[in-house]
Amino acid sequence: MPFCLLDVDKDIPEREQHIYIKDSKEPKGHCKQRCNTNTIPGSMTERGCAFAGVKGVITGAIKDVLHVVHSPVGCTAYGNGTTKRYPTRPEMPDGSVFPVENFNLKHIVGTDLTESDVVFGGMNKLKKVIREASKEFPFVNAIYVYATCTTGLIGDDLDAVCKEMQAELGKDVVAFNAPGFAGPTQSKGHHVGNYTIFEKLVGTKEPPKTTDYDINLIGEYNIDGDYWVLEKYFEDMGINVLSKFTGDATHGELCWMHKAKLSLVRCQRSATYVAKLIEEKYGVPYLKVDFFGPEYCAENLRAVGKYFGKEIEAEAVIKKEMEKIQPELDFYKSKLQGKKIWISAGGPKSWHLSKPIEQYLGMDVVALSGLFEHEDGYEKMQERAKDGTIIIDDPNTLEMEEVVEKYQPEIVLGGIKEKYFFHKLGVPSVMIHSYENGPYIGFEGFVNMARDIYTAIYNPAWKLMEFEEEEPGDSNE
Amino acid sequence: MPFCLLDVDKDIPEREQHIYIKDSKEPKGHCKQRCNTNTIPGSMTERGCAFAGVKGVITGAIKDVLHVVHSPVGCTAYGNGTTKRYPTRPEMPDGSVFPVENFNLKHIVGTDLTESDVVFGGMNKLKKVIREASKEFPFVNAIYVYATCTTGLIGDDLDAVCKEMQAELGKDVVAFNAPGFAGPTQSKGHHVGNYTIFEKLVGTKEPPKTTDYDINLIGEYNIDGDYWVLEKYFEDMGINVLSKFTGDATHGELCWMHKAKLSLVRCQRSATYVAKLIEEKYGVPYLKVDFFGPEYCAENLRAVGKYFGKEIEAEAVIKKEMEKIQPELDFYKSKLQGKKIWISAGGPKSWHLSKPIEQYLGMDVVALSGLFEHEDGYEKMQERAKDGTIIIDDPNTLEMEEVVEKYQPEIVLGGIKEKYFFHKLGVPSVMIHSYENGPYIGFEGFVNMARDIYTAIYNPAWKLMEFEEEEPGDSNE
Amino acid sequence: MSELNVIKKERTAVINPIVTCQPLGAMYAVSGIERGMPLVHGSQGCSTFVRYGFARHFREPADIAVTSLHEDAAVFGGRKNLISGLGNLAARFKPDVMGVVTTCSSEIIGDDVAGFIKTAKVEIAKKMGEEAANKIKIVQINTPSFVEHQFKGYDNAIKAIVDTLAEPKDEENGKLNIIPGIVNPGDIREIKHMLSLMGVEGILLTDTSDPFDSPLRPSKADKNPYYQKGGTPLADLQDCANSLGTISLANYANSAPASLEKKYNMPSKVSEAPIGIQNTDSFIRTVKKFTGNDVTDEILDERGIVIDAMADVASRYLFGRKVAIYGDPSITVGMARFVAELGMIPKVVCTGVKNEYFVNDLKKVAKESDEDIDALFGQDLRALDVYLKENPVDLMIGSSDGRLMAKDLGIPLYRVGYPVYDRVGYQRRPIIGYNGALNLVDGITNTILDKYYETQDWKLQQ
Amino acid sequence: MSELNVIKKERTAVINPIVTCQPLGAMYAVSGIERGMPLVHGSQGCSTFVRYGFARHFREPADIAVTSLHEDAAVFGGRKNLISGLGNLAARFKPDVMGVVTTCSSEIIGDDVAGFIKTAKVEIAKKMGEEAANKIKIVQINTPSFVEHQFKGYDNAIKAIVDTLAEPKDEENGKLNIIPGIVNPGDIREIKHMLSLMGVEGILLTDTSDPFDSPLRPSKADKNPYYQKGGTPLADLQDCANSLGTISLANYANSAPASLEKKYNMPSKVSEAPIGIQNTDSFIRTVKKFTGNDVTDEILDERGIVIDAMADVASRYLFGRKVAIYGDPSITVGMARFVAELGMIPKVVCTGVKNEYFVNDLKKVAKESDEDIDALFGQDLRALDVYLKENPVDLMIGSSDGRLMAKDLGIPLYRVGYPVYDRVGYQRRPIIGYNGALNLVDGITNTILDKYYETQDWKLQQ
Repeated sequence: MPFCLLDVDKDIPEREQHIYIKDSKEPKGHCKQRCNTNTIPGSMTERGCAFAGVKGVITGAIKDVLHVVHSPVGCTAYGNGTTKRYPTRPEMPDGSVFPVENFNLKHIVGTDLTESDVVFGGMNKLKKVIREASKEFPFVNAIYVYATCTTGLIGDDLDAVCKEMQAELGKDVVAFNAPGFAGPTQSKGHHVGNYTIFEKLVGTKEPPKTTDYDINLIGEYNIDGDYWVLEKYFEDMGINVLSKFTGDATHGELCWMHKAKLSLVRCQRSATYVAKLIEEKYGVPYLKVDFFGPEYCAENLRAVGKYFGKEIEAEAVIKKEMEKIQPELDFYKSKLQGKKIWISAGGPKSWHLSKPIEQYLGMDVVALSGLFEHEDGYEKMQERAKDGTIIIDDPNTLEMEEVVEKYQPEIVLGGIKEKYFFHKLGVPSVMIHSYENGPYIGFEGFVNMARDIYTAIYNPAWKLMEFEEEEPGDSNE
Repeated sequence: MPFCLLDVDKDIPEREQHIYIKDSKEPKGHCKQRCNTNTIPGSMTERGCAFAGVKGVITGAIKDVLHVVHSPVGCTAYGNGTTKRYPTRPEMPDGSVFPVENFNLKHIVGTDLTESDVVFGGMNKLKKVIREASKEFPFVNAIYVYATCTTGLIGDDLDAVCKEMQAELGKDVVAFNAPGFAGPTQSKGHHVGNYTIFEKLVGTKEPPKTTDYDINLIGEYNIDGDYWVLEKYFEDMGINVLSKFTGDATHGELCWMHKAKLSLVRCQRSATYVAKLIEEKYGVPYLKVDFFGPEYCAENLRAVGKYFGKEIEAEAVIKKEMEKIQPELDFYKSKLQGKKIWISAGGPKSWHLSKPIEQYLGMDVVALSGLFEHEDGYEKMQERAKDGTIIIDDPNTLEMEEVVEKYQPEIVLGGIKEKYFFHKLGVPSVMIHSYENGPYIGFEGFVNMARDIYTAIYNPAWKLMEFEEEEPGDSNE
Repeated sequence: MSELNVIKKERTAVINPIVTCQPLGAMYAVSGIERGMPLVHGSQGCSTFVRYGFARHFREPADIAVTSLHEDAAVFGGRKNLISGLGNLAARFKPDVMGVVTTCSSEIIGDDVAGFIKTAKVEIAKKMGEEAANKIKIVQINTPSFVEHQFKGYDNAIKAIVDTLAEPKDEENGKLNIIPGIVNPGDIREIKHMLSLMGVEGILLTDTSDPFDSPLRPSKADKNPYYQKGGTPLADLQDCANSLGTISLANYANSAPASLEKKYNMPSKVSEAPIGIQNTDSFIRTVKKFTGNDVTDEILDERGIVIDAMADVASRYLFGRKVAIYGDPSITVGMARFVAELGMIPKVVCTGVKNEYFVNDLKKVAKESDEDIDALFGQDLRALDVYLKENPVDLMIGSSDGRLMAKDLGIPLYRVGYPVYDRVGYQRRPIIGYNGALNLVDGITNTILDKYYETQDWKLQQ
Repeated sequence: MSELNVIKKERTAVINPIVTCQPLGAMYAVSGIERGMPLVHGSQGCSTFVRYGFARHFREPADIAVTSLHEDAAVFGGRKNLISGLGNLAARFKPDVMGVVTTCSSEIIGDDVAGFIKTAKVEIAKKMGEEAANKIKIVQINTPSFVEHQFKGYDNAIKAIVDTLAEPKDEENGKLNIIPGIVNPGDIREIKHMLSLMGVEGILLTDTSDPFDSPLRPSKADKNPYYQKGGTPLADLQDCANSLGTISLANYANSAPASLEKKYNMPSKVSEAPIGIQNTDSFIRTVKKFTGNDVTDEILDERGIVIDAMADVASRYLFGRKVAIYGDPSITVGMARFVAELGMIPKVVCTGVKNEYFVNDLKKVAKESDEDIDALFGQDLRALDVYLKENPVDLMIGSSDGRLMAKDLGIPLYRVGYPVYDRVGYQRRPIIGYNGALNLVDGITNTILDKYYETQDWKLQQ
């Protein structure tokens, strides 16, 4: 029986289907693990909402758009600054410079809905706010407008408002209809983001110039500078990133994604949709890529190189970068060999990272989990796990406590909400959603992650955790 | 009877002669107040030692010399950084730039005398240290060497050592023989500093260029930027400060003081000696000047202007500066009118400031005192005081407590050692030796001082000093 | 001079808000109950954003459950979610108190929360047995997100807790109820410290100090489930009906005191945060008045040490410097009064709320300090940003949400309030009371020295 | 790895010293006695420079008298000065204890200090009456400036105080003697706090916490003459012969413990400053051992809060960063051990003393931390400056005397030790004990964030 009902779940036995223990004797090597379903109420999930999925993950990384959240003040407040760490540079594709650096981290607009808006509808207020916002930040290249629970429930028609305002303001005004309650997780928001951008933006603008080596880099959000790492590799290979979706991107880039020669899909959970749609409509093929860990990174650079006939350049990059990191990799492996790890990312990172962490750091992956991963993702986790590894969809805090007890991970890669909880159990935790001292992607990023894992495990605090009643022998006596 | 025996002095009745209460019915208008005598042991004086007088006051302000203190480590440690605030700029008179900014605040050298040096003498060690120091800071233009109590008592001949080292190193090496126990106060150190500089340095170098309007500015140490204020006025008048003694000065400037057309003596306690000697030997006349307070500042700029036929320029400076400060002066006067003040400077500032503080700030000077002032200074204090003012030579802490009780000053201008003592008695105190937010000289400096007095008196802490058992009427009830 | 110039928002839009919605305040309040568990009746974002925020600020876990409303609830209502949510939480966590926190969704849907809670109680009793079920208290807290802000949510929560749980007895307990407001663990510890110096036992309504700043001691921790240490015990909450009086230290938290006063004839006092000397003095006097206990020399010595620090540094380094203060309506007003006590000028005070107590409290500060104060009222950080571009100040005081603005404006920021996530330890350092004032004197002065004195470093020689 | 590389001074010259001479340590020690008055037998500079230094650091008055030796004393000896100095001080200040602190001059002149004190006692008795005179104790403290440094002076002073004043009784007093070393008021308060959490009463030898951090309360102050509040009462000093044991928290202060051990068969322990977790643990264990009292949960919870902070921030922000530490031989060694506990590398530790305990304590740190440490031994700030130009580090930890050097090197400075005059409040914030460690974690982390994270400010978003 590959499924597992944890002791803490005896009152919510539905959870059994979400928790799988890898057993390679399974006929198909994997097993349909339940996922992407609604969380059981009251079970202390780590999941977020659809609004977080679209604004927090997809659109919040764009440098030159203004976000208008149609909501009571709370959603706007929570949408500000982004919960991830998405830096942007002010440089624009046409060589100009956007007037505010990290604009995406600095400003957000909301309609501040109150009781009477709830009663009488908020569409007029929304229009007014969009006008004001446009006046306040006239230099933005587009305005994105977000539905929330409140406006979803009162039934405001955001598309109609945005259409009207786009005509009035002469710049793109785009509605994202992903109210918080939509879908079981933030993944619904990713989905809405993808479709909206495809339907309303892709194909509507032309790039200032194109080359034969233009790519879309899709699902790369520049968390803590991830994109800037990859950018260097592509530059070295002579490949031009025409459009990012959406890390350090401009609004314009989204509009001319149809002009690339190839799409690369980096985060396959949040962004495959848009790549597929672009392929279907515009014939731009896409590759699913993985740049986490030296081997995947090398493999995928090779694949891209091959596609563009840049095999030599790819090899050169790989060689150069590997040489740089090898000594550090060796050091961290010597320190981390055999240490038990639980990777609890949002989704894909749990399977991106499991092999590289085993291979390059010698660590023992004892548990994997995802917050909003879908079936294909769990298949990959299952495939990549060794026998006995526990794989959990949407783990709740009580389950986490039990897993720590039973599997005794020596480190957990997780989110900030769980981090301090694990600490209280005496287990170090490194933030895998937005990193500690990232970036974590690419060759050097993997070393950064290794270092963060290393420092977390070797933090002397863990050894000093409990007061010793007896003076240690080699002490100051 | 103009002298006064305070209640706290009943056990040390000698103090009566040091404390005078102004009485204009005195035949001569003033009275020979005892001063510049040894402090009574155990009476908690605020005075320092002769070493502090020479290094801390006179020589520590020079930008390009290295100081070697021939002492156990303590004197060297205390001599570091200077107790006053003497900034220097790296610009040199010949247009070059000294390699270290504020060098005078950053480095000091000592011979670190130990028991065996005390027994066998420290002269060889001193030589070794001077050699090392010269090697460590080869760019300095001179090395000044200081006797201290220890070396004074063991009888090391510093002049001999310096003579030898000067020959060996090819740069000026000058001994200052002012061991801590010499003389009743730091004033002895000033004296030694003056004579030594005159005898060993003045007349030994020639300036890179001279003009018809060259002056020596003597006794101006650039406390918190004082000199830089005066420098502007002289520049505006077309007068060239050929040598400072010693604020922001170079060693070279001291050596060519004989080439000025006129010496101005700013601090008349610490530096008149050298001006007199220069006049006697080289015929450079000197003027005693006072730039504290608008009126004295104006008067003395006029006197200098007159000397050089620059009356018009002087008037222009005075007019410009007065216009700038008048509104602020008016404001502070409105706030400080009638407030009782005790001016307890080292010496001259007590008489420099008493009149301007009365005239421009409308304050009531109730007490004056000096730490190391001589007879001529007390004469001036007596002359400038109104009837009933208490004038104290070398006040000790118990006397201070009694004066606070009896004269109820609302502010004391004093030193940092006394400052916090006065605070504990509920009386604000502003540091007059090295200032709070200076400079205090010149027109704008006087406004700075007025502001510091104003903020000290109006610090809301004084009103909040005692807890009120009853809720005030207009409060938050 | 000494005018309060109230500047209201002219925009309809809110840009870079400095308030958030009601539920956060309620989640904060319930987190201060020992084995207390907030259950947010809404979408997952409603709890997750707040847990994220608490984790980031306190660097501690924040256990907040959610009923995970989805499309089906939007159509059919949240009955099933709330009842099963309460049931699951009760069975798995065995909390002492569950606080049901509504949101925009559950309020718009129009769920009969009271009815659902009743049903849930029955089901819990069925499952866990009557006795076990009775030990678990459920507090209904209505916090519609589209009305006011987190401060109102806090006020609603404290009132709901008190109204639901208080159990009057015949005798007074000799204690004092204290409503601390949305403050930091360090502040609550300082309140308790002051009470202990006055020989007074307090009932904190509620006490987040330990839950949001807990020792890392796995060997001693509550496990299966893990609970953070501390919080106000249920027994104390029940006992709050029998106290000598109620003091609210947040000007927005006045409903529970009023309710206690009305029901149990208990004296109460509501003020802005006791930040600075006069506000703390006033708090101490109220404690004395309600308890009859004397003001001890020990506490006055602590006061004297702040006064000493103020005498030593305020006039020398701080006087006349202009300050912009933003955030919480109670803390900002307290801070404004205190910076005036330091001789600084609280040039502009910005809050996101629109309640009159903010204006009234600030008028008093303007009068006392003899300075004109601009009050950005019901405003946002963008308004402050625009204001400061025209009217620069020497120092900003507020949360980390103003950090990038401060950096762009070139104005140093002293961090106060919630959230502070870009530096560490601020949650532990009180700003309340005499010791809080001492921290502020040191922190503000050092910020000024860093920025304005290091350029002329010789000035720092003494 | 884990080698201690001892680098001794090659120069004869001392350049920018980080130690000063013995009398300072003695003046500090006597200042910690209630109504205790140091009388420096030397030139005026000997007391004035120190009073200046104390005023600048503590921002408090420091009452230190001097015998004002001048030329005549150099020739005829300081007899008159010392006898009249003691007489005047006794008559005018009515102190409980006068500590006669010698200097280079009085030692070189060869004054018979013991004899002069005897004579002075007779004269005081004549003047004030036998009874009043007997109440005033005189302690002779020999502190020749040309031998060692202020730490030796402190050690000599504590020993002299104990040897002169201790009065054995038949029964133990159940207390613990604590020699804190030259530390700050905040440190001593933290020591007392820890003892109180352990239910132990301490006799501080001596207690400068109140004298160097006194409330400003004119209405309650001792006047005519004004005395700062607090200090160890004479009765406690006399009672120190009857304690359960003596703990010295400064590795250089070992003479008094040895003397007490020898005379009264009292157990003692001498360690480096209890900075950081292991050193504080060790202190707590010693308290337990000497008193038999249990280690309470309260103190372990405070410990757990530091551990929590370290778990949260050390690996994330501090790990692997190189640190230069300079100053006091006991504090630097404690700091080195603590920064290693934070995962940082105590790359270089610089002190001005030449005592072996410094080297031995550091060897232990090197071994534990598995890092090479360079020990600048018997060195000065210039040596550190030259070293750091070749071997840059990420952080400097030490007194304000390194501030201009740090600025020129572009290395941030976290201020610790004596003196700190260019920022405020450091004298009140402990570095000792668990709460001291907590302050250090916060302070060091914020310094690192300021310098190395603000340039990539998005990293501070969570």
